[in-house]
Amino acid sequence: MGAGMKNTFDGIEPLVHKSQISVPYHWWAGETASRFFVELRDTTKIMGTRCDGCGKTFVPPRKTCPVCFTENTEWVECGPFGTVTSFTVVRKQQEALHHKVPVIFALVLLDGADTSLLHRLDEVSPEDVKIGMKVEASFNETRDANMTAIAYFKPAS
Amino acid sequence: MGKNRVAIVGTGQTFHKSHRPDVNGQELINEAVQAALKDADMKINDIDAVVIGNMDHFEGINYVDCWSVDGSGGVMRPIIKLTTGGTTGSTLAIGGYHLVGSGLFDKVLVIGWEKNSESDTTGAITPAFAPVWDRLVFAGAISGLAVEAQSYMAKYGATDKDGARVSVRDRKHACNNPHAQLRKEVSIEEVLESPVLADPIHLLDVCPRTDGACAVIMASEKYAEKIARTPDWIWGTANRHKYSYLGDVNWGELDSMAEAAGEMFEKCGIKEPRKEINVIEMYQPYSFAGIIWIEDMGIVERGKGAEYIWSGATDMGGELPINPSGGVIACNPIGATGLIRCAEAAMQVMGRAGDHQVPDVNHAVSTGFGGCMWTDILLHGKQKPQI
Amino acid sequence: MERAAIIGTGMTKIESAKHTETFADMAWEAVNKALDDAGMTIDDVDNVVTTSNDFWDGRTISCMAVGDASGASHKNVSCVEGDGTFGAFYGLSRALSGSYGTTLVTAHSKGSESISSLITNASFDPIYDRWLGMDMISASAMQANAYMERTGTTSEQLAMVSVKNHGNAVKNPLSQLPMSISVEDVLGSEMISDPLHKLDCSPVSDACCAIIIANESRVPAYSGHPVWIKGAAFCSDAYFLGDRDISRAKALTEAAKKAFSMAGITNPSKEIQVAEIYDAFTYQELMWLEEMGLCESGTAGSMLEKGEFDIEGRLPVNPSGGLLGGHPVIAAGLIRIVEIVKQLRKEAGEYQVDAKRGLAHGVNGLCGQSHCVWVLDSEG
Amino acid sequence: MAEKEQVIIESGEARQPFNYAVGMYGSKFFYELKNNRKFFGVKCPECEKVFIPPRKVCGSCFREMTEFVEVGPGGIIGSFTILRYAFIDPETGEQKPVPYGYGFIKLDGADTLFQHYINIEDEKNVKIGARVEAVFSEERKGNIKDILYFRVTG
Repeated sequence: MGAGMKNTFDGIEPLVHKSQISVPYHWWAGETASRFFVELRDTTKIMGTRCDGCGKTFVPPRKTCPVCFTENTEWVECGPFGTVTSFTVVRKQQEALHHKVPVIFALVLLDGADTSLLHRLDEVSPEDVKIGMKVEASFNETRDANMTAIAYFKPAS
Repeated sequence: MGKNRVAIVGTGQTFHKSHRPDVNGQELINEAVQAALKDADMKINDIDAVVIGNMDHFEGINYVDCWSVDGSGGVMRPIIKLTTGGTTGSTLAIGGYHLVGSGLFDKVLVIGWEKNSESDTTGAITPAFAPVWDRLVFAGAISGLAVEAQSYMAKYGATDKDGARVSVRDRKHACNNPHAQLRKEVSIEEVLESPVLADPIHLLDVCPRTDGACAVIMASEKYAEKIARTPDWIWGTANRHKYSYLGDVNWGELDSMAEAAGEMFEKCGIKEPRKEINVIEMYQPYSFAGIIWIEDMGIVERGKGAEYIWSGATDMGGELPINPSGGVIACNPIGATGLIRCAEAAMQVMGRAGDHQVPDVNHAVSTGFGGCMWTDILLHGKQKPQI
Repeated sequence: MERAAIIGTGMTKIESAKHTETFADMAWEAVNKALDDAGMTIDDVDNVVTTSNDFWDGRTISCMAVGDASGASHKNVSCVEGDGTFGAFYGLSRALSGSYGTTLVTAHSKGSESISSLITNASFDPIYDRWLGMDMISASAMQANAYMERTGTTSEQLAMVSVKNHGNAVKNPLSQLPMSISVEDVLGSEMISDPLHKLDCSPVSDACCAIIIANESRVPAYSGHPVWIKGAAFCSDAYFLGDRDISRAKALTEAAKKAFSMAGITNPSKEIQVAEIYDAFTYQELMWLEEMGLCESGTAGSMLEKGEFDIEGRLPVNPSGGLLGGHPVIAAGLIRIVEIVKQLRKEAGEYQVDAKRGLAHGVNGLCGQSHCVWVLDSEG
Repeated sequence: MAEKEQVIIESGEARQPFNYAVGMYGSKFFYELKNNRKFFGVKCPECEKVFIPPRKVCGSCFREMTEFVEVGPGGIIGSFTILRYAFIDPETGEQKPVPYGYGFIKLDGADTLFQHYINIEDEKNVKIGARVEAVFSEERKGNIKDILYFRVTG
């Protein structure tokens, strides 16, 4: 900035415009995810889909295999037991969090599945969580047709 | 012009609808991708790279290139996102052209998509403009377009009846396109009697809100003729995205179209576009644009747009059919819309447009519109371009 | 690949908050610096590619803010959304396609204007994952645990990355966070998300960066000192974290392999002499080095301890201070390219290393889903 | 029929707050507006166009602009429309009240148009070319809302 502009802006406070983008979304789950969520809500079964092409079982389920593009038509019950493949304990309260820290997030490889499910762990001290530990799904008493039907995963009984 | 020839060898679209509750975004994308692969008789493993785009705030998903891979075929493949607002679809087409033209990839899958039913379209498009200056009064795409129509009408004495004639044309054309969302003929009276959204624009002058996806496969010269019997060769592309504030716009004329079309026709050796072009798929989100922008494109003289439309020259069977697909007024999944124009132009050149085929297409033009009155334009041809 | 070179670079200083500057102001500064560096005027630029992100910028068509200030008003222009290395890749392809001889590529971001936890939370799938409330830091922390479990890499070794890069940043006048710190300082800093401490994480930053790419025919026309592009490639892994082995970066391995092959490199750990890589978190520097084949899997930590990645080491890594020294999202990868250009032109001042061939790297998405790798050479 | 249920995932309040830098050019504009009820544009040294809102770069000439020029406060309607459909205002997350007059004002001495509300109480006088003046807010805070709207003066 030249000296001339400095004079022009003498005494001018740099302003910041405080605003927001607030647009609510309603995402269609689609038939495949809808079936998964309705099963969770109504029967507490965690259903995956199996790809005929590569033989992999996906949880969450996929309409089409992401790798070989084969339509996945076979539904397979997975879990409710599984293994922690990784985790973190969030210690600092971040804006996106809905729970008070410490919050434990984990990837859980459900028995019978080839992909891990992202969820939260509870009923366990953060210090006791280990990669490889056995966990099981804990369902909410009253359930909606979405991922919150599973309250969290806890150490396997 | 490029030094490597590039052609479109396959296209695919969803059956566009106001809302698609049966599929999530990735699944919607996958429908178009699988249709394009089928059209080109290819498998996803034949694809070297993927280009994808949409407008982020319509679905509220950040890093869509990464998120999309379940449907777009980007798993263990190069995938890149381009986005420029309404022009996104045509920007993607131009992107595919350069990625293949560079020699870095031989077969590129280009995908545009939008699920406009998942948010408030106007609420999500308003943040396109400068937060400090433009957002207070701006009210989505229609307000800017209404201002353009007002300015043009004040200058050239056009009427809302002229606009209605364009809407009647596009809505009639759409009846022949199985992928179009709105397939119902309307009369001039019905357009004029429909509710006013923003003066002088009536409900039936404007595009709907759509869920849809489009995919186009582009290939290098080495592969193009092996994949498609009649590939659609891309002769050239141009665009202009100027202005940072809406108040800078020269309302009533689309400067970006004049500059981009002028550049493209010149570098491709097109001297008389009206005679040399056989069909145009124009990103025309509302009826008055059908009058104004063909003037900027150099099809007719300034102020003569309405007369040309009324002559029937742009109807199916006319001298220069515009929007045989029904265009944007019949269907507008925004991030896909510009790419649908490109795909439809390619279908015309390849002879694959079915019931809305224009006979003997040698050259087609497709365009994109968006942003701050921006234009993208592509020239398509049946013959190989000179390089 | 046909020959092309980077003939000019420019960037703003990286700062925690540029309150007085708009995106356009930052672009104007970076673009003019790049033009001066190349000995060009805006008329010599055939086309422009800007790189930005609508979420970070809080603007649905984020490129609209910078087009005019980047000289794109009367030119063909496009916009890549994602890291600047991807913007540069598209810019390169436009220069190689024969349509244009020169491409100006810019990338900008102002982390200071938004809340990064909310912005990165919006990268999670809205149907299955977003509601959990994760963000870039918690996802990366999960990856760090998986990587450390698989390779035996320790928290002390992670901390040493922070010590090295903040130390390097002291020598870089454009860096945001120059710091002389110890391993104890890092391990003693606030735990954000296990195993990542505050000083394991890169800061929130503002900056803009620009480069000019020319195809071979146009390189001699300008006074800038060209640095040649020998290889460039990108690749994406699966999206859902649970679909991947997040202790690995398969897509990076693939992208690097392709870039090395384009450059005729058969033994990358010997032939690459300097690397600027995407260390958004300390563990990433080590993990990316291994996964791109610059060292054996599981050995980066011990090589770091031996000083091999120091400025004076065998393979200097992030001599500029890396992202830990300043992390303007989107611009960050393009800055990596600029830093390698500086090194190969011997213009890196106090952090100059002895190198003729270097690697620059950028990332898109959560836990390194999508990577872009560049190999640059001082000779054509 | 479990398969037939169409599940919707609701975002709830999906608010992203931002602190947008106004920049020094804009800050000067709002300083003058707030304290002196004056409009300032900035003039390109090459094409001599006066731009409002003021910004550093003339895109067309790719030149830095340094000369501030007072424009307005009167002007004419360059173009306008009247918004009659409801939509969600992303700045509030709520429905924006309609109808309202949306104008592009050509302030005297400026070459680009300034966007703001136009009072439409007297709708038949709202037309392109009509003279207008700014109506200011009594309590001005240094932002675009310091102007309430423009009104037709004759």
